[in-house]
Amino acid sequence: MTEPFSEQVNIATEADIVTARQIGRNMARQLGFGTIMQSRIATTISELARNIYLYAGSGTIFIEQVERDSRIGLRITAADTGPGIADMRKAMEDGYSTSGGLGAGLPGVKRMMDEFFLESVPGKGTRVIVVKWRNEAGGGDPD
Amino acid sequence: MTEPFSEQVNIATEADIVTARQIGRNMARQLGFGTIMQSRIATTISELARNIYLYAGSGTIFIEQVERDSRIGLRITAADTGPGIADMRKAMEDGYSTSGGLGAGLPGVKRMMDEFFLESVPGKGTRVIVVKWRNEAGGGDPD
Amino acid sequence: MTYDDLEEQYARLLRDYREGKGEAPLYGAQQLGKQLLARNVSPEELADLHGRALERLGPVPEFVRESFQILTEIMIEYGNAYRSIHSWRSRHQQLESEIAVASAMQQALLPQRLPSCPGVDVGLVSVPAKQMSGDYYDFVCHDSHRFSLAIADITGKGIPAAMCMSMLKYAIDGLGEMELGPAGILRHLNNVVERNLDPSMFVTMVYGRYDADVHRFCYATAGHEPGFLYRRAEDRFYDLEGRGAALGIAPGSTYEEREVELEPGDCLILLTDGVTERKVGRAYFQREELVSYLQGEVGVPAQEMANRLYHRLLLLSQFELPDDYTMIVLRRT
Amino acid sequence: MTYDDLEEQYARLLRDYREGKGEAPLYGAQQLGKQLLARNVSPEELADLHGRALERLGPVPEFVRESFQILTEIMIEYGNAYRSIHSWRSRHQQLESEIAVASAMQQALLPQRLPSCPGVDVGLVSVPAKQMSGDYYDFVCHDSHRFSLAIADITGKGIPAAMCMSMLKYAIDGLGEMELGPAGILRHLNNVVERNLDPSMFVTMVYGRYDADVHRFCYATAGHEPGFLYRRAEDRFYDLEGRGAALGIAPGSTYEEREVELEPGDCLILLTDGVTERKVGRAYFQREELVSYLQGEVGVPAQEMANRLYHRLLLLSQFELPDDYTMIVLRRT
Ligand SMILES: [Mn+2]
Ligand SMILES: [Mn+2]
Ligand SMILES: [Mn+2]
Ligand SMILES: [Mn+2]
Repeated sequence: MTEPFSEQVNIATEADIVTARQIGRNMARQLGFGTIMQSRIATTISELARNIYLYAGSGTIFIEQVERDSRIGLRITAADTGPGIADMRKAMEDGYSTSGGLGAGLPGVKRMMDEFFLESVPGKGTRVIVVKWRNEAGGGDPD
Repeated sequence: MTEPFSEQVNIATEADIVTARQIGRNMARQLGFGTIMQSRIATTISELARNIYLYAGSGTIFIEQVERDSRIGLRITAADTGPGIADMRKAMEDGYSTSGGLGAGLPGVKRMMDEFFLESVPGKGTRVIVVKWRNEAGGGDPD
Repeated sequence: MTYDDLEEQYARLLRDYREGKGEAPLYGAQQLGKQLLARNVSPEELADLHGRALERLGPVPEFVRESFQILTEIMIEYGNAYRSIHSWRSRHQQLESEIAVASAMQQALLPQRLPSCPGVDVGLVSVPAKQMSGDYYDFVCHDSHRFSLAIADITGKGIPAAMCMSMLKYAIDGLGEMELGPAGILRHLNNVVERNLDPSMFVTMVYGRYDADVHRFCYATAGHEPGFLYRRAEDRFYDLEGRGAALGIAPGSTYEEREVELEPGDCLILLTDGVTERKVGRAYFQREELVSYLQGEVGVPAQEMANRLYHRLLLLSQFELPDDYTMIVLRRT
Repeated sequence: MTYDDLEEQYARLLRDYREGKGEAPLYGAQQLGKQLLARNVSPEELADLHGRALERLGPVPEFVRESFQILTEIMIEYGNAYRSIHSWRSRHQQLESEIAVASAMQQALLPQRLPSCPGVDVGLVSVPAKQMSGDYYDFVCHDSHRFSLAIADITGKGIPAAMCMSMLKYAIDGLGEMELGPAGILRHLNNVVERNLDPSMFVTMVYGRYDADVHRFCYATAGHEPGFLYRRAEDRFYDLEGRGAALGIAPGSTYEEREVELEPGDCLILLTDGVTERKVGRAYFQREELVSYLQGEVGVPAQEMANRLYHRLLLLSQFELPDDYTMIVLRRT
């Protein structure tokens, strides 16, 4: 186990999305997540960072180790000062995203993670915080 | 192209299911279906034959080449004299089968094939007829 | 079964297939697929399982091993689609269970018993096309010799029509105390419907009072499918005349009252258009054909007549009921 | 893009990843996954695509090539699950479009305008948890200084509650002419609900009259979540007292009338339990906590206060609205 750590990536280009994924994947590996969960974490970061890139233009992804009740997890915070989400209840519905509702999108991210928090103020920006716990029942690879 | 052909398999054991699948897959290959469609046809035969094996005890699978409007296809007829299906509308609903509604089942078979006909008389038996056309739009492998 | 067992089972299928056992391992693979689904193994986990099982067969080249990492990434997107099934399914089942409750509430709004007055025999069949009905009927007994009845059809079917039906029930209930005749009641209901319903919705209705002292039926019609009057003496069916705009079409519509007197053996048949609206093969059923069916069943008790007609008509359209079906039969004994 | 192009794109990702380009091809794989889903490429087709793309990289050992046949068989089962999404979705959408119509009908039953009387400012937020609401509210203006209001919650949510709501609306409408006070109205409604609803269903309600001449609110309560009275002079919130059985619990229930007078700056807040019923993380929200939220928003116009509270509470439960939400704010200016 290393010391608790965190990293921040500024998102402004598609290359930044790749960087954030890479950092998240590495941190997930260091924290002992299985390979599938590493990939799910990278996918989650990808979705959040792409939302920033596509809808807000720029913002940040903050990735950090968290501990609670002797559990260890990874927390990802995506924040931007973009236009915000007008109808948040709709954004959390399957089938809302342009891809016809298949694939990740915010509901998909919520299902892959253990905790999910979304906050958005139209005209002010959006913040999404997700946490994935290690060894949480059903959270790791199947065994 | 060979002459129109057909084969019948009596279903009474699980080995018969395998035989029926094998014959169907071979016929599909000879008719020029792609590998994925060959597998879907084998899966379809498997589902119909397993329904016979599990619910009627015994019955027959009849596989034949069909032609209509210059199209060539494969027709599979599954027939038994078992207890029949009490509620046919329910049997065609996703989620009715014991596996929790995921995977093939009759609705899955219907979606994989181009034509589907189900007839069942409680106490008299069940007959399912499906047809898969070759080169039907969306019917073959993607291109 | 543990994940390790699954991996071993998977590897065995791969080995069997490699050794030329042909269709049997392929069948085994399909069954394994069902098991994996039942255990909620996601598509990305399956891709991973495949890679691991393959390692058990022999040395896997590095570029093949690495390729599974790419497959896993793609499969995660499929996994998210797969996980959404549960959410769709549960939302749908939630709605269906709500509809079941609402449909029971609707049933409770309908009269539970038919009127029983001396010398007149009443029969009824009412079957919704979907779970919830947009046909409405009501019977109110005033005393031992007089009762009122309503038969109505709300535009459309399903939930919206059912909502409208429950309004209608309360609007009629609210009239209870007032001393209005059939035409007055329709005039009042027209205003209620007009005021409260979307302009695209309307209701057709026949409202009538039967007086079993004199066997006189006094009724008014609001754009409703005409009923039939069967005259025993002539053994003939007549259309039950009546005119008036459907409820909700225009404010201030007025309605005219008409009367018929039943002689012994005469029948009144009231119905909604779901009785006639059916496809027979590729043709539509005609009202004249219905008369010949009615003719064939006349002379039996009213309920028996209604039942027989329902079953004969259902058979005719191969058990499809495209619209809500309601028929009321009054027969002077 | 043709299948061949997809195969080449896939092979390029495999090559890039093999050449150590790391995360970039993995990101590309995720985007490709989205594309494949959008093009309706099934899981079994994806397994096949993977096998073909791999062949472009170099000689694939026979046992690896054969293994994709096993993967395809398994994937067909996943494909069937995947294909069922569309069917779930379209069945669900059919019902949802019916519900959209019914929900518009329901909206039409609600008052379209808030009362405007001198010296009292009215605000309202009412949001259903699902498309159809089981909360009910009504405003009736008697003259330029007096109006009545009702706020009610029907047991349950969704379609059955909505059906019941439309009944309630008609029952109240039917009372229009009668000269009953709040307690009398609840007594009457209790009998209607008792007679017509399933015993498992009931309705909680506050019915009140506001007289803007004297700024007096006279009300009666039927088992409803207590409202709040804000006293500006003390800057304090009090529960709005009231007792009485919910409508539909027992026949013949009676209700007591109470009165409060508002001083300038005082507020009355009426609400349904959907306002308080929310989970915050793993804990349930407490009524005392609500008071601190109310305290934070007092002093602005009534509508503004209602809006702000709705948004703050929605954020608190992360946009989940487990129950219908209705809040009415009356503020003496
Ligand atoms: Mn109708
Ligand atoms: Mn109709
Ligand atoms: Mn409720
Ligand atoms: Mn409630």
